[in-house]
Formats: sequence, structure tokens, C-alpha cells
Amino acid sequence: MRISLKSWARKNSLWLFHVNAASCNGCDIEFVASLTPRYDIERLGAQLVPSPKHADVLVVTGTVNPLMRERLKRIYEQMPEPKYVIALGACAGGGGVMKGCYNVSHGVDKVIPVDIYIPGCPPRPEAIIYGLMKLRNKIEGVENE
Amino acid sequence: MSSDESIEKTVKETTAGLIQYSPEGLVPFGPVHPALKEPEYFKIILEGEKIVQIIPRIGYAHRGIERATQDRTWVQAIYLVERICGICSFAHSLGFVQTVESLTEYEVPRRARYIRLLIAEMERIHSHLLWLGLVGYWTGFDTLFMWIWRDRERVLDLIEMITGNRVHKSYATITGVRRDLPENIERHVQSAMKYLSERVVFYKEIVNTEATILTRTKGVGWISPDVAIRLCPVGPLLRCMGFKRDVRVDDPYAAYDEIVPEVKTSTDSDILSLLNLRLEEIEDSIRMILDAITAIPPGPVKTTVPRTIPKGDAMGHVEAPRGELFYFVRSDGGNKPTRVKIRTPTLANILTATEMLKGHTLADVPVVLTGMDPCFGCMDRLTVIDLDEGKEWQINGEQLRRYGIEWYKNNKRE
Amino acid sequence: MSEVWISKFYELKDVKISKEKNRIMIETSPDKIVETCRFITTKLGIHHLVTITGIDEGEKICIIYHFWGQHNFVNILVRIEKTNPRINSITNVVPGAIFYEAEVHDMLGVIFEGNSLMEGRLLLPDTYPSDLPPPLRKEANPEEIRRRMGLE
Amino acid sequence: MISWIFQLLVFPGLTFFVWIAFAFEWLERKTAAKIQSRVGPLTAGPKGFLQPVADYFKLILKEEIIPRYSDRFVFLYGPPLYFSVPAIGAVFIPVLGETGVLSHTYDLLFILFILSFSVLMASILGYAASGRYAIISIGRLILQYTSYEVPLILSILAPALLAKSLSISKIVASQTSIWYIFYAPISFAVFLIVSLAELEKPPFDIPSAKTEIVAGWMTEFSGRALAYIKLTKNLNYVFLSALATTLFLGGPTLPMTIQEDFIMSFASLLVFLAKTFGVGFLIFVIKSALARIKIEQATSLLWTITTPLSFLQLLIITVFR
Repeated sequence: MRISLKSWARKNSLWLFHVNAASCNGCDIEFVASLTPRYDIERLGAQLVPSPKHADVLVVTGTVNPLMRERLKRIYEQMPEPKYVIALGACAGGGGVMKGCYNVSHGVDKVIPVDIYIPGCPPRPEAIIYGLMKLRNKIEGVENE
Repeated sequence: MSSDESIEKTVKETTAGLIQYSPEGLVPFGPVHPALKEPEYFKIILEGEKIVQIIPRIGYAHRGIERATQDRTWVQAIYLVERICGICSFAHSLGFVQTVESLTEYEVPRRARYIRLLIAEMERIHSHLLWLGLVGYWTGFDTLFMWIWRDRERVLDLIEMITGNRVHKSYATITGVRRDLPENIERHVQSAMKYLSERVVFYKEIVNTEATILTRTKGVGWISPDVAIRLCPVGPLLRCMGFKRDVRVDDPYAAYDEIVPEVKTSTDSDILSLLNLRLEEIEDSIRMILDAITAIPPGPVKTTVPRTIPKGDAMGHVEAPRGELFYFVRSDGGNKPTRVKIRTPTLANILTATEMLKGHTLADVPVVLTGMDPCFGCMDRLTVIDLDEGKEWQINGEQLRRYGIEWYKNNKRE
Repeated sequence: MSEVWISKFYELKDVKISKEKNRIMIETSPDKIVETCRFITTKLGIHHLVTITGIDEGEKICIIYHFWGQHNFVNILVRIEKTNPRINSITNVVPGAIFYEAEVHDMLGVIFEGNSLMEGRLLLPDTYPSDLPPPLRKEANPEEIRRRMGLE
Repeated sequence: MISWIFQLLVFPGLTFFVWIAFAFEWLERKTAAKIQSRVGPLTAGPKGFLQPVADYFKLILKEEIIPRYSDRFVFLYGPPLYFSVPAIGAVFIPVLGETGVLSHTYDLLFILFILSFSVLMASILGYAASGRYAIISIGRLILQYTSYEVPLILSILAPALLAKSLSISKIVASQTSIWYIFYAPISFAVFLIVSLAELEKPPFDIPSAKTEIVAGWMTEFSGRALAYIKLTKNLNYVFLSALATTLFLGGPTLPMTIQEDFIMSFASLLVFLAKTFGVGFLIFVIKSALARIKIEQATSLLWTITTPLSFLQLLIITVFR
């Protein structure tokens, strides 16, 4: 299988921007834990960047409430193409245990398009690494078609 | 008398300043900001690099959980309130469960009370270590951050062995805990605690000797205790001002009447003393865990209770890692709560933190603001406050977005 | 300690006092709330206001002020009319109450006279429909709120 | 002529230094990871060696967003210009012999110009992007620059004073017997501290402190512009390490002469690389062990400690030589 320079560079350099959209912190601390020595997603070339304009992947956690919904849209619009979105956790995937509360959206995909869903309440760091690997495969597949 | 008046004046200014500001020198801090792992918005008004006023705009993590508890049964509500916050999740479920227990006549088995203490203290260690690592991150000391988070994994391993989960434990239940301790857990607990106590000594040395950390934290965020006590702070923030107040001692729950915690205080009321205070609390928690694991009595871990809870009002509080966590529960005798009121430590502390920041520079914002160990997920479970001009917003989301773009355009080159 | 306090509470007029373990409940009328709070902070020396709870009881709104000091909860309970929910603010006596009062205002629509955060629409998301009742009122319907805020 | 252009653009000029810049970033990330007991980049290339290359190509291939209210001209042409600053400086560094590809009798002065010009370029770029964080960041950057410029110049003057020349090749040539680090150790230490400030590394990463002002003046840049800026930062890193090597560690000079020209050049290259990576490694380790300080603390540290120290060094040199 021939791998183009484009997809090789893209899949090996996933810069993450993390948005906590009204989450309970559970997913966020597990996401941060996946950067720390035991899990260390920098092995895959992923690193946390401070500005959405530098990022390739938007990692969204939480139950996107109306205040954060507008912010989330603006952040997504600020990211340069190609951009990918990971919905981290049950709340971001479809509302989770908060389903039916008056101030939550049922999932990130109601607001912005999502590429990878990582379920769990909260997902373990291993699951986050698995999700990143799925995203790498997806990038490769899209580019080779 | 004059000192009383000056205190009164400072307190007045703090609360009045929440709504008065001028747009010059305004710097937004958040809601999505690298220093905050959670969304929260602070308007910072600057003169050069000096902070004149800081206005919190809380509500970005509001979900409406208090309303949602009214639509769930008592047992479902435990798992819902647990998900208010991922860091102090056991404290939330414990606070709720104990408040509900005080409405019933069932006794919690002694073994379950010990296990509750064990998990609560492990959670305190995990939360304090997490905060300490993030202090390293905020001051730009990534190495410290990585080391501390590596050591934190040891506590999470123990929590996972006992409860089955790393973050949301789903462990406390009405009159007890859901499952018994696994076999041979003493060995694991003892080895992990031995390792951690060595590391805590090492971190204490780093914090008190590393010059760059000292310059960033010593004397930063000082606040007069007389002013602070009027603003009703809780937890380590209150203890670092010299007030000896801890719910575990003042109103013992779980097994805290048998294994008594030592309340640490400090009188410096700055960020460095907060760092030392939390490290000392970790040491004390390690001692309590080691005491509890040897003294743990045999017996059942829960009793069976009916699905309905007798009519009445009850209030209870626990000492979460961040301070006093308050629960009020009203039952009408049915299988669902009529009203659950939660007051989290961060909401109590935020007023004090804004007062602590005045007169400091922009570089101190992440250290001080997060020095109180905020947990906005907790705070916003109900509260949404827009302090912006106090004017009525009657526009929909899309208009708001356009308004934001326009605002950015007009205020761009100030 | 609590016995001494209870004997002191009888200095206040028109109060109902009940006690269960270390929870003291004082029921008083809404116009005496500031006076009662000042009594607690000055005479008893309790400065720590834990929180303010608001409960919709159908006909009336019940507001409970929880104070904690020296191993005892001291709660002040007042009931106000739901049709005209107004009460004096205690921020002059307990400055830390400012956010708690604002929270009750947000969730139940109670107006605290004298609190600086009461002006205009202060609480809930900006898109919260102003004609709907506040979310913790009995008549509020989460489904309707969700639909009106465009979350469905 | 063709040979000269080859030297300028490929080896030992631009391309050579760009590859060292990539290697520096890889080494920096690996060292930081090792100190933090992590693994660091692993999947891109052997041991993750191609990680910086992947980052660079990915950024080049990304969409570039130009904010509507920014200065379009500067936004488009600023980043390549910013990149050219250390790139021009690097060709003055002697790699194969005692002279660089370009050289001049007073080229040390030109190096000083290069060092200050890169800060100027950064502030122009930040101002063109026009964001609140960028403005604060530039204020800090310039404040920091004004406080470290004096110790920077004074510490560079020490080798010049020792060699009694402002020409880099003369300074290198007079270090064949003994390196200037032994004559001017204080100046070397000051130079290292000031390098951290010039490179915006901890404890002087104040202008790009991500927990205070997001990414500082780089916040608004994306895609191609960001690729240039990142590369320039790494190239600056290499440039300063190479400069320290040249001025204090004897550059590529060997203790003996070898008759064969090719072997001689190759040995010089190896010596140069070893020293440069050594200095770079020293900087990585220092920065990993420190927290960020505040701008007023940085200013007072640079003015009250490093400036008098470098004066003292100059005094010692003048008295004893």
C-alpha cells in the first residue's frame, strides 16, 4: 500500500485542542491523564496546543449547554482545514446520564460534525488512545481513496 | 472600630465591584483557555499588567442537575449527583447518601463506614495531587506536572481495585457501599502509600526550595483573614488563613469519629501556604488510610432498604477535597426526591479568589484563580450569572454569535 | 452550647424553634429576616453562611438560610407568597450571600431587595425564554424549556 | 560561483541548518520526555526522528486562515522574512573550517543585528495579527528584550575582547590552543541565560506563556505561517547554540592539522556538531528543570544579576590581559 506524504504527515502529527463544553471534569482529567507518563499519547505525535488555529483535532467533552454551544461553533469555525472532531465520553456522544436535563444538548453532533466517538463515563485513557488510532486509520483511508 | 469599618468597606467594594467596570483594558480569560481545564469566563480589567477588577461570568458548565434529580428515583439520583464533578465524585455521592440516610432509621454498618473513609481519603489524595500537578502546569513547570500525575496513577489503581472505576466510582449506596473490599487489598494499599509518602516528602522539598516556584507563589494572593471570613470561604482556602475548620472534625461522619483527622492550618494565607497545606493534608490522609486498613472491622457492608424514603427535611455536609460540600434533601415520602439542593465548595470560594487577585499582575491570574482549586463543573450545576451590564438579552444564539463578531471588530485595535 | 443558643433565640419574638440532633430550625416571618441574621452574626458570632435554599411548595416559596458554626446548623426558615416573591437581602449583614441570593433568584424568581445582582435578567443562559417560569418552579416543564431553547 | 551557491543554500548553509533544526526539535522533545519519564515521539520514522518533519509538512499542507482585520501583507510575507533572519545569520557560522560561508571583518556586529532583528520581526508579526493576547505578548517580548540586550552584547564582547577582533573567523582561529570558556566562564553562563530569554524558553517563556495569554503573539497564525514560525524558532535555537560553540568553545577547530582536506573538513564538521548539540542539550536540561517567572522578576533578574556579572567579566579580562 502506497502511503502519500500528505496522509503520512497528517496522521503522525495530530495536534489536539481540548474544549470542555459543560462537562463534569471526569472525561477531562482522563484526557489529561492520557498525556501523562503512563499513557503518553505524544508517542503518536499528538500534542496539546493552546490555540484552535494551531489545531487539527477538536476534542469535545461534556453536555454542550446553550452557552457553550455558541462558543463551540466559533471555535470550530476558527480551526483550519482539514479538521477532525472527537466526541469524548457518553455526554458528548449522546447526552449520557444527563439526558432530559433542561440545559443540555443531546450530543456534540447536534452542533458540529463529529468524526470519532469515544464512549465511556469517562472513557479510560486506553480507550482514548484507541480512538486516536481509529482517527489515524480514518485519515489514511480518506487520503488513499 | 476603625479596622472594622475598613473591613466593611473592602467587603462592600468586593461585592459592588462585581457589576461596575469600564471596557478599557478588558482582557477575556476563558471560557476556553489553556489554563482552565473547564469552561469559565473571567473578565479581567487591567491597567498595564496590573489587575484592577476581575469579574466572573459563571454558567458555562450549567446542566440543570438539581431539577433533574426530581425526575429520578432515589437510587438513580445517587449516580446523577455523582456526575456533578469527576474529581470529587465520591464526596458528592457520599454527601447525598448520608443526607438521605439521616431521614431513614437504618444504621450504616461499621465496616461500610470504614470503607467510606478509605475511599474518601484516597479521593482527597488524588484530588490534591491533581491540583498540585496543575500548579506545575500553570507556572510552566511541565516536569513537575508529569511526575505528579505519574504518581497519581498509583492512587487511581487502588481506587480501581476497590470500586471498579477510576473516576466515577458509583460505590456509595444508601446504608453502605455497594461491594466489599477485594482480598489482599492491604498489601497493595500499604505499598502504594509507602511509595506516595516518600514522593510527598520529595515534592515538599521541591516546592519549598525551587526558586522559580517560590517567586511565583510566595506572598501571592494574600488576603486579610478578617475580610475573607465575611466572604464565607471553605476548605483549604479557609484553613490557610488560620481558621481551624474541617467538617470531618466539627461534624464527624463515616468513621471520622474513630480515626480522627488532624486539622492542618497555616497563617500565611498565600499560594505557597496553600501548596504546603495540601501536601500536609496528603500526608495526614496517608496516615488515616494506613490506620483504617488495619483497624477495619469485619461485617456486612450494606443493609437492604425500601425504595421509599420517609417524609421530612434533612441537611448534611461532607468535607470534599475542596472544602465543605452541602446537601439539602426534602422528601415527601415517595420514591423520588422533592428537592435536592447542593452547595459546592467552589461557589463559596469564588468571591474570595477574585478578592485575592486584586492588585496582582496578569501572570498571577492562573496561579491564584486556580489556587483555590476550582471545580466549575461543580459550581455551575445550577448557577448561571451574567454580570454583563445587567441588561436584558433577548436575542437568539445566531444573533449572539454575530454580536460577538461585531464586538470583536469594534474593539479590535484598542 | 446549643441549649444556650436556644435560650437566646427566645429573645427574638414570633419565632418557632425546633431542634433535632445538631440541627436548629428557626421559623420566622419574612420581614424579620435581616434582624434575625444580624442577631446570629453579632450575638452568636456565626459568620459562616453555608447556603440559601429555595423550595417551591405550591402556594408559597420556602426559603431556608443555613448557617454553620461551632458544631451546629442554625437554619432560618421563611415562607413568602408565590404571587409576589419579594424579600429583603441580607448582603449587608452577610456579604458572602450575594451569589446564593442570586442563585435563588435565578432558579425560583424570588427578588431580594438590596442585592446588586438583581437588576435585569441575570441568571440562566441568555437564550432562556423570559416568558417561561424559572426552572425550579413546579409549573416549569423541562421538555418545553428544551424546545424553546432550540435544544431538541 | 555554483559551488558558492551550493555552499550557501545546501551545505553547510541553509538546508544543513534546517535539518539540524529538525533534529534539535526531536532531541528537545525526546529529552523533555525522558526527564518527565515519558517516551516522547515514537511512531513517525525510527524512534520518532521524523516527527518534526511530519509536523512541518502537515502545517504546510493545512489551510491558512488570515483574520479579516489583520495586516494582510505582513501576514503573508512576514513569516518567510522572519525565517530568513536566523537563516542569514547561520551562514556566518563557521562549520567546516575557520571561516563561514560568508564572512566579513566586522561580522560579529552583524550577528548582534540579527539577534535583535528577530525580536523585531516577531513583534511586527504579532502586531499585524492584532489580537488582545498578541498585544500583551508583544509588550512583554519587548520589555524582556530591552532587559536582556545589554547582557547579551556584553557577553558576546568578551570573546571579541580576548581575540582583539570583531571578526568571527579571527575569534575562532585564536581559540585553537585554549577555548574562551576557560577565560570567560561568567560570560558563557550569562550567554546561556540570555539565550533562554531570546528563545522564549522557561523560565523566560513569558511572551508565549500558554496558561496566561494562550500562545502569545503566535495565537492567530495557522498553516503555512505557523510552519515558518515554528521552524524559525528551532533555527534560532540552533543558531544560538552554534554561536555559543563558535564564540566560547572554539567552533570547529581541531587541535591538530590533517593533510587531507576532505578528512579535515569532515572532522571539523563532527566536532562542530558535537559541540552544538552539547550546548543545545544543556539548554534543554536547564529549561526542563525550571518554572516560568513573572515579567517583572525576569526584568529585575536580567538587569541586576546578569548585567553586572558580564561587566565584571569584561573588567577581569581588561585587567588581566
